[in-house]
Amino acid sequence: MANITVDGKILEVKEGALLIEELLANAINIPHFCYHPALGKDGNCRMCMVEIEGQKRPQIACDTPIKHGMIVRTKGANIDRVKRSILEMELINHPVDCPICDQAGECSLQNYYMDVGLYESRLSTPKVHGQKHVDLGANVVLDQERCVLCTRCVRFTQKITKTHELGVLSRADHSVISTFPNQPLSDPYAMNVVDLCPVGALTSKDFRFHKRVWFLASEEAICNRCARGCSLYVDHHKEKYKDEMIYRYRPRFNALVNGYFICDVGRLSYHQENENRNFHPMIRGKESEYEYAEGKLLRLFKRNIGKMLLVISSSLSLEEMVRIKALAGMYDATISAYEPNRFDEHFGDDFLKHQDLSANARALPLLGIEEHCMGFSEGFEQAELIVFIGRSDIDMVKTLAYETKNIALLYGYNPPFCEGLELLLPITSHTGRAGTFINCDGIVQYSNCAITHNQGHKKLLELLAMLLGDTLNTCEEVWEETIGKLEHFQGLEFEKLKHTAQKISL
Amino acid sequence: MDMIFLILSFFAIAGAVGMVLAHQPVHSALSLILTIIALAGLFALLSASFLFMVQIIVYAGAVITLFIFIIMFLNVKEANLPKEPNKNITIFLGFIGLLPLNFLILKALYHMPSKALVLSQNGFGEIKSLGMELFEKWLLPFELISILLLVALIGAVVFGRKEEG
Amino acid sequence: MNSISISIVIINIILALLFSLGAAPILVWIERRVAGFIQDRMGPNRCHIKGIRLGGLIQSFADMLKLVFKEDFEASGIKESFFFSLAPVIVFCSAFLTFMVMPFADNLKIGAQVFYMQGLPIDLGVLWFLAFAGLSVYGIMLGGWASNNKYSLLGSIRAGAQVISYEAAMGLSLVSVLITYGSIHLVDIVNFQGKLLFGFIPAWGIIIQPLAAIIFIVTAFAEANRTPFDIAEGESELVGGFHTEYSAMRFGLFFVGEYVAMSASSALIVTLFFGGYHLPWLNTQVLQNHITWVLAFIMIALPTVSFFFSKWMFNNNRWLEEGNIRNRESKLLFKVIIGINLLVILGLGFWLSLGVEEIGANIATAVIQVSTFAIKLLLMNFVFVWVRWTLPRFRYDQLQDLGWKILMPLAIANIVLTATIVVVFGV
Amino acid sequence: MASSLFSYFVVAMVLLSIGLVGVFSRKNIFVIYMSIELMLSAVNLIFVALSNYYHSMASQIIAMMVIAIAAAEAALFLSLIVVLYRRKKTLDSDMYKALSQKETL
Amino acid sequence: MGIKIVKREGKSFKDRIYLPAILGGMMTTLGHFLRNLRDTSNIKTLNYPEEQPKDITSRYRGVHRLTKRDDGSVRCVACFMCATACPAECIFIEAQEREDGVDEKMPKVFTIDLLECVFCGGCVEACPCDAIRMDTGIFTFVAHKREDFLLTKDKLLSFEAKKEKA
Repeated sequence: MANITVDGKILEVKEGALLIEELLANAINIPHFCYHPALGKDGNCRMCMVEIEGQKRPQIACDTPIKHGMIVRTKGANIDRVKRSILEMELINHPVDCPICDQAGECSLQNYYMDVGLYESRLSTPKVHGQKHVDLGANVVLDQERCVLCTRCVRFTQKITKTHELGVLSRADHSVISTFPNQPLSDPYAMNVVDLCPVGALTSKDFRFHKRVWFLASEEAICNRCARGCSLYVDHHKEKYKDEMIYRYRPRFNALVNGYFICDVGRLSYHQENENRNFHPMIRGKESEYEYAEGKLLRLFKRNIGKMLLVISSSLSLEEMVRIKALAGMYDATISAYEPNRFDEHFGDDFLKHQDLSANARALPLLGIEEHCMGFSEGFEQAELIVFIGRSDIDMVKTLAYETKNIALLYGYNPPFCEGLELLLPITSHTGRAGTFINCDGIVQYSNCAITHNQGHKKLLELLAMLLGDTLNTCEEVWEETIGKLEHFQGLEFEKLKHTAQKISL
Repeated sequence: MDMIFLILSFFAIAGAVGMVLAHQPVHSALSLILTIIALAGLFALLSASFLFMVQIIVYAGAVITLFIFIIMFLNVKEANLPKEPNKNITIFLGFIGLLPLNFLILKALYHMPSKALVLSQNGFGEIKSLGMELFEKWLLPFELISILLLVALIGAVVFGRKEEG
Repeated sequence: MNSISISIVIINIILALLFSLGAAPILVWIERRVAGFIQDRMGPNRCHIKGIRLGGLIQSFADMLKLVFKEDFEASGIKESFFFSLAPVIVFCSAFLTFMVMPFADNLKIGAQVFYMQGLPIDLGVLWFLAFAGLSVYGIMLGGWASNNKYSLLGSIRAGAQVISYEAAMGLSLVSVLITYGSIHLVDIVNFQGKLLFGFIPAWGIIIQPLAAIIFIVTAFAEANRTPFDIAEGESELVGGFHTEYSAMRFGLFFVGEYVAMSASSALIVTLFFGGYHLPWLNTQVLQNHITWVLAFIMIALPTVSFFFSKWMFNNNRWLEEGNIRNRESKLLFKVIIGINLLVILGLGFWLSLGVEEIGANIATAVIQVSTFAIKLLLMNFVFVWVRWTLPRFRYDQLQDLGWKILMPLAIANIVLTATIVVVFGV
Repeated sequence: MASSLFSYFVVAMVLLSIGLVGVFSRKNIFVIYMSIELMLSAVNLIFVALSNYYHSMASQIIAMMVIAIAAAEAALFLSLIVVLYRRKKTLDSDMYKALSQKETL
Repeated sequence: MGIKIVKREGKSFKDRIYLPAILGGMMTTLGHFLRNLRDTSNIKTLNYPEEQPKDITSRYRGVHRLTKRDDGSVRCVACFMCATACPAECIFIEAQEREDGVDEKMPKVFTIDLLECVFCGGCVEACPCDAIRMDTGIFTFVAHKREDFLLTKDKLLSFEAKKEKA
């Protein structure tokens, strides 16, 4: 431990750590481009200049180890002048086309200019022009003019993915980021460079020009693409006269799970949330009012007490599973979470992607829910009503003699088909409801995203409360009533869980 | 005379029947206005010209207006109206039940000496003669009525006041 | 029933129609023109028939035509179609009926016969007005209710509450007036006002009963649903109030009904407080006795008035562009004025040279009184319009406060005061 | 002679009976009230007819007082209905049974 | 109920009976009426369709237009600044990639809903590219259908700036 003085305030910090790390940790604004906590220092952008007592010239904070008794100044006329000069140099060849640039609104360059720049341009020679639209591959587009050559993207391919696709070509004014000839960016985490890029040089083809970022509202959520359960921001916006739309997923820092990154597949999985949710309740193939279909569901349940199989998805949230268990108890039904297509060995790797594609399968054994084929077959034989909750792989029963059974489907996305269904009742999709998930390593995370759409489908929890005849409509209530009392979750506090992931032993 | 009487009594009775049969209170009230105005016409036919005016001013102009105002003010939804599935049957039965009573009373009255009811001249039923009669012979009842009106006014104010808390 | 009585009845009905229904387009025109002038605008001046604009009066007729030929639209939400159609009829009829008992002139004596000079020869007088003015609110309430529209319903409720509360004050203010005049018959009331107070002031109601006059005028504004009491319509908060859903002639009936009601209210105000058909200092008797002098005065006055009017007309009745068809109007009208002047002067001169008999004097008096009444009516209507374009609308609670807490106690106090004076002084 | 005293009695009796039936058979409290008003009016008609029959003003005065009482009744009754409707949200007279017992509204 | 009771101004009896104030107001309006009746030439009203207003200044905010580059293509780069600044939220833009090499980005859809527009000029102020202006001098915009009040990109591009009279 060491004590340093920053702008007259005394901080207690770790000896030997990088100065910038501790400054950022203490919420002291220090401009920087090339430093990134996941990528470490590089020291090329020179933006993070601070004055250190005893040193002749200003020093870069990202390459200065902390010593006890350091006296550091981050503000002041002198250091501002230095920063402004560096910024002026960074901007010499920058096209300043913020109206076009997708980064506008979340651009470091913009912010720093507003903080310490604000100078009149002194440039009299023409700017050096680069290529405006370089398709690097993997959905990433490079604008060479806007690049400040912080090399975060290059270091990402070197240190994180170790694919080494990107490099810096040429010298001085003409330096540009580039791929090697005929070797485009192609690794499954490539789109992270868009998030890493502090300016608008690297943009994602998927998001490019779709929405200005200041319109977007962010919700904290969990990816449900695989068992890893990476932390996400869901950026969404409701345009006037239109429905709520999700425009992108961004990785949310979570040291326990995913660090700073997510995979491209998970990042693009938001398309499903936008596209596959416009469908109506159906009763025996005919469209119906939502309220009526709800009543129909209740009637189906009441009529088939003791003769039901609830086929649930292992991607349902913990709360929903608990409530379904209660439901099964109440209506004397069998539950099965058997999913034949749960694992995909081609999908998994050793970084973030996991071969188990279900988001919450670790909760099943904790709650004692059957997930094997045997249990499913037994339940299927006895049941007359088969209720698929949160999944639509009806194909798996098609092989069995299912004509004699009634099938009800509660699903958040457009189902592949709906003939022969007794009831199809839409529920909100993944981003439409909050819930708790346990990932492959036993880390419990709360997804707080509940985006409401125009069609007004109900949340599964609300439907379950209706079926159970009580009023536990929200996760808080379910936690308070039941989950908090279960043995595996004894130590967890829901309030704390809302903001930080916690590990439990499986 | 006879023709006017028949037309007016037809309207009076039609209005009354409509009032009893209508499901919506507004329809009832509007039918009642028809009856009230027809009755006012009958009063005029009996040369009670002041009563004719009073009937229209007070009954049609004030009481029923207040009534319709209250109906609109409460803005009663269809769901809040009482369910009366057997309404028409009970009304019909009620009529059947009252027929003998009517018959008896009318039978008794039939033997009153008949005399043509005509429009009277020289101020009978006009405001002046009525006023003279009222303030000479009926002063005490008149005052009592006015006290009753006052009491009703105060009562209405007390009822209509917003309850505390 | 002889031919004279039949013709008098017909003349009466025509006069009543003219004063109420025929006045509607003129009132609409007055409303627009006065509004324009008060707000430093021109008002209607564009509509013309072969260049004849009559200062914009033609626009009112064009408007009426438009209302007649418009599509009679009925919104699909309206379930009570019968009452929806009935409502404007009620408003129109009751407004029309109220006007029917206003006397335009003193009882006309031709030979031995005496004729009432009013649309319906009924002498219920003021009570009749109260009765039918009270009925007109049914039209408004029904219309608003049948429209199946929240704004309309609000308008109806407001109208209902307003009429109930203002009728009380109106009736009470009338009581003191009736105590003063000692009769409910309008002719008696007007003839009372023909007398002179202290020998030189006309005993008009406004002078003997100023408080009752103010209260009555205010409540009459409320009964006629005119600004500042037009909260039933309240276009700034209720779109169009009770007539939001109406169009074409069904709206037209509401529209005309409003003006007829205004006209009827004006007529009653004139009759009760402004000497009715009497010219000041010239009651029926005086007129009949000095009819020769009066006619002679008219022979002199008419050309003088025409001269000034023509001068004003040539100054102001112009159109923007030279040579426009509308610019020919003034010359044409001038010729018409000269013609009328010549006709009247020649006719009167001829008559006077023959000598005026009693029947002739009576008829001439009646004509003069009818014209007096018409002018007073127009002036009172002007006041209605003038008030509308000056005062802002009352808020609903202020309106009820004014009705119950100010006008009604004042009216009662006025009754007590009047009764005391009558009893003590035995006037 | 249609407009004899007896014919007025017939009209009045019919109106009175309709009013009675209305009071007995309807549940809507507004209609019940209007039926009462109707009966009052029917009686008024008899009074006025008798006034003409006996050529006496007395019964007209009674009729006038009935109208005054009806007005007073209207004020009270309507304020009562408003209060009751606000509490019970119904116009069903059966729901107002509480008035006959000590139960609170 | 949310009725707010406002304390009345004026304490004296004269203030509280209102009649003097009402009469004063009536006198004012009567004065105007009589003055205009005596001489209508005092009235400053325009005879509108025959007489067009002459005092529309260059800063008058009329109907919007989208300006063009020298080559005649749209100047707008779909930066959404106008839509962000618009208090009535009446500007609807969809961006698209611009392929002709002039620039990177252009509006695919640029619609202004004139029925919602409050003509505040905020969009003109906000535009970083001088792509939207309100200098057409059009002060009446008439249409028969609601849809016709949606000014599309083509329509906005077709308007020209009002010529200043010499």
